[in-house]
Amino acid sequence: MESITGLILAKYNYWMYISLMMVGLYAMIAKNNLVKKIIGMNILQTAIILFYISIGAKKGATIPIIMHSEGHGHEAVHAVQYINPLPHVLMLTAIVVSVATLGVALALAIRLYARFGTLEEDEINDQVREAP
Amino acid sequence: MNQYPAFLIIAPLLAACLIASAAWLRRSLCFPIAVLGLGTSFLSSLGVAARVLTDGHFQYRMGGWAPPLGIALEVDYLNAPVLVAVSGAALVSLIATRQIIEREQGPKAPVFYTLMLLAVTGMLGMTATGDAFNLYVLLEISSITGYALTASGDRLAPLASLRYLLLGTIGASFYLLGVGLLYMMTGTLNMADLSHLLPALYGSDAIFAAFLLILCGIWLKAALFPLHAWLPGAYSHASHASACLLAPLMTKVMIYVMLRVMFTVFTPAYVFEQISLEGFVVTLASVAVVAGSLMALAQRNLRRMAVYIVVAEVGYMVGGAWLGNQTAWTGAILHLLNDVLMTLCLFLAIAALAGRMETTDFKNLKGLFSTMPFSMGALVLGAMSIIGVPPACGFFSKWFLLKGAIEAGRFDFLAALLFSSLINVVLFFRLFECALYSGDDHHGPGEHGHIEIHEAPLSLVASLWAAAAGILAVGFYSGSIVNNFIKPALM
Amino acid sequence: MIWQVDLAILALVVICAIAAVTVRDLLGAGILFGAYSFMLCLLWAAMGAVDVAFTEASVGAGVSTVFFIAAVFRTTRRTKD
Amino acid sequence: MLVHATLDFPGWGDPNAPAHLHVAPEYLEQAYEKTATPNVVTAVLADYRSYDTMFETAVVFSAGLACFFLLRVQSRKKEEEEEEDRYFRHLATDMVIRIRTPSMHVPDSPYLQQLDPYWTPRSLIVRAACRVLTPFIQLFALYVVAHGHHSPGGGFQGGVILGASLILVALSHDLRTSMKMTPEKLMGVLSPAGVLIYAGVGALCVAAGHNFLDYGALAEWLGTAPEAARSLGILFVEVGVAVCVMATMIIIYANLSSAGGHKQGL
Amino acid sequence: MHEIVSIRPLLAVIASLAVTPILLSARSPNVREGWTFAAGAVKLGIVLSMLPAVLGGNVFCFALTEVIPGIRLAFRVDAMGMLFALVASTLWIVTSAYSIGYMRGLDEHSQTRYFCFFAIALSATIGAAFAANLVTLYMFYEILSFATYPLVTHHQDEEAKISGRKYLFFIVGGSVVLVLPAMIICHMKAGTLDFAPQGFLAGHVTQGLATALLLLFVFGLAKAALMPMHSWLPAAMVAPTPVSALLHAVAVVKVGAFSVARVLTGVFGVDLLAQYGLGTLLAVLASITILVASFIALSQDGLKRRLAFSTIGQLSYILLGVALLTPKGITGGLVHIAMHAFGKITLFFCAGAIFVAAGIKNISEMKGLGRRMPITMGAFFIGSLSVIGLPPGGGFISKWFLALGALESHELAFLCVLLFSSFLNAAYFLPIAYNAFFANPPDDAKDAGIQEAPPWCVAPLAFTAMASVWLFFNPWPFLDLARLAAAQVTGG
Repeated sequence: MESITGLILAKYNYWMYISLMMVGLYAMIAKNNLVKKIIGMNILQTAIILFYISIGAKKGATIPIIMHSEGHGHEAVHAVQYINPLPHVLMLTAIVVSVATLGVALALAIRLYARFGTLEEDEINDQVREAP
Repeated sequence: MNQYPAFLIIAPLLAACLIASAAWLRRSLCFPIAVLGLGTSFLSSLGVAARVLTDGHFQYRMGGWAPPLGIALEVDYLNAPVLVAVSGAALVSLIATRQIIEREQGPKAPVFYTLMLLAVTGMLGMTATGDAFNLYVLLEISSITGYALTASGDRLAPLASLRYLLLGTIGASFYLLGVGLLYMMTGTLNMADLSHLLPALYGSDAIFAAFLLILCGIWLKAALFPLHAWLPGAYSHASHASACLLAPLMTKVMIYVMLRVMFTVFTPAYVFEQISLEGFVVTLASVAVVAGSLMALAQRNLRRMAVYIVVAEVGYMVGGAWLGNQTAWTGAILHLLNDVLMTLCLFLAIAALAGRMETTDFKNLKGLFSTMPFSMGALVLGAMSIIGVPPACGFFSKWFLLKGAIEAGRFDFLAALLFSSLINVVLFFRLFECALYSGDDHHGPGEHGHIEIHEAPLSLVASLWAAAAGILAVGFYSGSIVNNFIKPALM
Repeated sequence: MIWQVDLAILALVVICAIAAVTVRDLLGAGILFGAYSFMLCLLWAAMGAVDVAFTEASVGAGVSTVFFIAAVFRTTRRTKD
Repeated sequence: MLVHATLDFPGWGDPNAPAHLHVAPEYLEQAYEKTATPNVVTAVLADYRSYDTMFETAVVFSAGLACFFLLRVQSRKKEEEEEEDRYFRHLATDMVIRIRTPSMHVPDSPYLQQLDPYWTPRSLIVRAACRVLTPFIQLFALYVVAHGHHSPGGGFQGGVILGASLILVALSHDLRTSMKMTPEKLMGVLSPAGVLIYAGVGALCVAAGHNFLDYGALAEWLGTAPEAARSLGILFVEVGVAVCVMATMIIIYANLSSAGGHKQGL
Repeated sequence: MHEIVSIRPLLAVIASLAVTPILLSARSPNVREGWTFAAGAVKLGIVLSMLPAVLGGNVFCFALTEVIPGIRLAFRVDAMGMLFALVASTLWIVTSAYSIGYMRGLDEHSQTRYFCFFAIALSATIGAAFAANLVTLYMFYEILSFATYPLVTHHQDEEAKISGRKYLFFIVGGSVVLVLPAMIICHMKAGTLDFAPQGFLAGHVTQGLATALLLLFVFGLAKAALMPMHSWLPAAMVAPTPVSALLHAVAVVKVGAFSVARVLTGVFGVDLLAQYGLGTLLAVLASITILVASFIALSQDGLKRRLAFSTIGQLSYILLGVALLTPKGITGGLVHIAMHAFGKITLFFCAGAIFVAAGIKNISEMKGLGRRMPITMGAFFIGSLSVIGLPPGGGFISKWFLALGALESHELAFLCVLLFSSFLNAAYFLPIAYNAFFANPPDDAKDAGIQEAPPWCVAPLAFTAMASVWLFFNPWPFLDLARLAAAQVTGG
């Protein structure tokens, strides 16, 4: 019991990202409304961002901006003092990608609404079936 | 210093930006800039391939940083021919579809060119890069532009495109998650570096999960049955111009990525010895081939038929890659190159036909051999290649695939391939039967009846024949391609 | 960093996510999505990823939400689920 | 499967996890020396992995383009044929006129202001506050761009904030007002121009005989040490990113909120 | 035996292919047909120019690109290929002339298409004759299948469509599903696919595998129409008669038979077949086909259908000859390619001429026709003699050698099959000629006088009939070529 609690506590970020991913996937697959699906998609993407940031986290370290002063800027930098910057870099890119995808998805949703007058997938499907 | 790899990828990007700016100033400049960009890219890819032939594998360090710190383009025997095929096919399809774009898009044509170029940039970048995360970014570029391109089409195109977007994003997210797992376990994103670090971790569940996630993501994007749900809608409702660009390239580049992941990131030693998925995947591929063929058979429209042929072809390549012997890998890689040409030829021909009639339903195709002999001639060559008739290139890759299947003892895959070839014969000859006969049933207009030839625009027909000639040329020289590129790549 | 706060934010994140996908009003869903993004931003700031937090604040909580609202305004708030 | 795999993960926040031991320390320990940029995230983003970032910018660009492509309705004729009510307010008297048929002459005088059909009187306070705030936000955004080397931030964040400030104008006034401030044409040119700046800096490096995006190559021309040149190179590309992102955000917003018509927004 | 590297085989193959663009763009029928003749003459000239050297035991070689590592597209002109190429290119010219008469006589549609695919089909035939390895052979075999499809379905009616489907199903299906895997297995086992005079499989396969491969090949090469893969052939008789004549008496079916002969000798090798007793197996299959086809032919009333079943039987003579595995038998089989071609093409020409002139398709309506069309029916008689194997028809020579071969291999059963089937042949051919000359015509056609088909039709059939007779007296060069080929493959 102790070990399981420990396991849960030690990796709770990872459990969270999995549950967020599941929420996102559920919304994308089970929801009928297109905007809901898009929200689900974004939640899925942010879950992965959460995962990456969790990789980068380091106990007892500080943000990855090197302390320096003009006079003596060349003392050795110890990596252990700073949080891993690479996942942050990657996730900046991923956030940008997600907002770009969001923009395109919403644009498509608006187009569909203009054409079908609804955002519910089943209603659109019905219309398609009636007038192919 | 050899800057070809940089030009290869940057040229279409720069051209895309220039077009987007020029669109507001002088519209007539857009098309020449686009051709220039892709032309430069194509020439650079030839340069890259030539260098690979003489020097073998080489690296281009972006920003001058050595990997794994920086990002490097890695060009080797495997991706050099893919680069040539992708940039060449993109150039051909751009030139071919100009009229279609100008007619359908009107004032938005420059935007369309820009999107096309960006999509090609993404695909070329994916092919050339040596960094797993960079691949994701480029994948997203080609996907986002791909969504926009597929959305321009008939009434249902936006719906198909939104579905494509949702599924595509799931695929890309899976890939990203897989790469994240790999990074967590190894601390690097560089493919070559990963392959050095991974053997120590082969027993790990996390690595296995990463492999599965990456594979699932790629398969979603490559439309391997049963993950193909987005493809038929997206490619059959999209504008012909976008279908001509995306259908030949997108799935093929994803198959290339799969090969890269299997061979470079995870070595065959891991894929085939540590985990034993090949039995399952080859079965899946066989099912994909059969299902794709059968669904193609059920269609009454040329375009939808072609779309399902693409699904079946993905099964060919995935199966070949997973059969797990040299011959089958050779077949898969060769088929990748051939399929770019075959699909290009097929979709260009469809675009040419569709330009002259309302739909590509079979019943509308009557008498086409008389009215559009050149387009149909090229379509026949493409069909021969897809069926697998020598000297068209499709035969030779099928040869290796079949041989690989026999070597691996996978007779189900062998049977699936043969079955699909047979179905392809039926598919295309059903089509030719329609197209051969003019509307009236018996003894047509006789020797003296005059039939007006009503061909597609010259640029389209010329490009179509360029693709058809490519099919023959690759067929005749497939031995050299195998000897000079594919064999060293598999060493 | 204080793990209780961390955990509380995480819980809020999940709650916001579930709420955003279940609420029967698209405008509300958009706003809840904004809240979700903001919580994530706090979380990342807490994890030391300041750059990411900054970006998430401006993109996720700011621009994305505006995009959602704009889109919902242009279409409909109605949803069946 | 994911849950199972998680058991195999290194513990959360473990400094000895492999992710922290391979490449990351090199970034941390060398970034400042080699690029004179204390914010390691910025250094990695815009220098070590600048190739990634260039394509990230291209992603933004293509998203803007895609929205424009999907939504923008350009044929003006069609718009006018639609039977649609248009409202105008006479500024002096606050009287509202409704014009229905498209054939009718559309008044174009300084005394009349076009209104949205869903127009509701807007709060003066909000309007004024926004007007006052906007320049400060923009100033802050510029600071974020320029100071990305030292503090969190950089081209992307700055660009988003710049874009957001203009979106704020559109929200508090109406879309027409903001479109006057940021004409579509300008944004349409700026968005690719941002990518061009980025790729252009890279191409300059090639012209100087180094690899693409190797800012060290610019040292000779700038007359500085390679480290400082790298730092400056980062600044240049950050500006490119900011320009592109700002323009794109506005394009996407304008198209989303007006469903492509650019006539009336939120 | 010298190997002479020369581009001539390639030129011979592409001679007719090269004129297709001209044919397509030709404005007037005369120009189009002029070019057809020109190409035919050039092709025949090239083939003839290689004849002396081949008769001298030399071999012409030409290799194109490497298509699969270790396998090139290559041509190799040896005695066997030369024999077949000579037959095909000679008869092409004759058939072209006949086609002109037939097509113009009936004012058929789409003649340009017809001549184009005709030319392509001939290129493929010559290519198959000169193929140096299995892949090249397969390539031309497939091209021939596709090029003949539009010819078979030329009439474009429902019947033609159904026949076309059947044709493709058997021929392409057989080659894709059966031959292709067989080829791949051969390549895996032996590492090569180049035809060797005495086969290359020896020592690489077990008896079971060899048997399986043999069956895959002989049934897969469905153009040879070995039962039960024969049913496309009668169906394909819906084609215009010149097509049936050239393609289904000469090019297509002979490519099938030739390919089987080539595979038996060049891939398996006579010794291997003898060692595993596969020759007997094939001979039994061929004998069954011969007898069954002959019986079916007896019951057919449609002239072309009767000819079709006759063809099925005659093709199996060729296979039987090769399957006997003795020099005489192989000689007989190969010579039969030539002899049967001349005889059968005469018969088809006659059938076409009868249709053009009198509009008759069925045998029962042909009573007394000989009085109206004496030349045609005379030629028909000679052709029948040749196919039956009676002197003075050229077919006698081949039957003679086949019989000798059967004796040589001490298989009297096959000799009996030969003799009995010849009797059946006589039974289904001679009554036609007898009725045409000696039976009373139906009343309405009694005093019609002489009504021959157009000269373009009659001249070719007269020519081939005379050639059949001439071949009896002077079977050079076919017999020499066949003997040489038989000597090469049996190592004698």
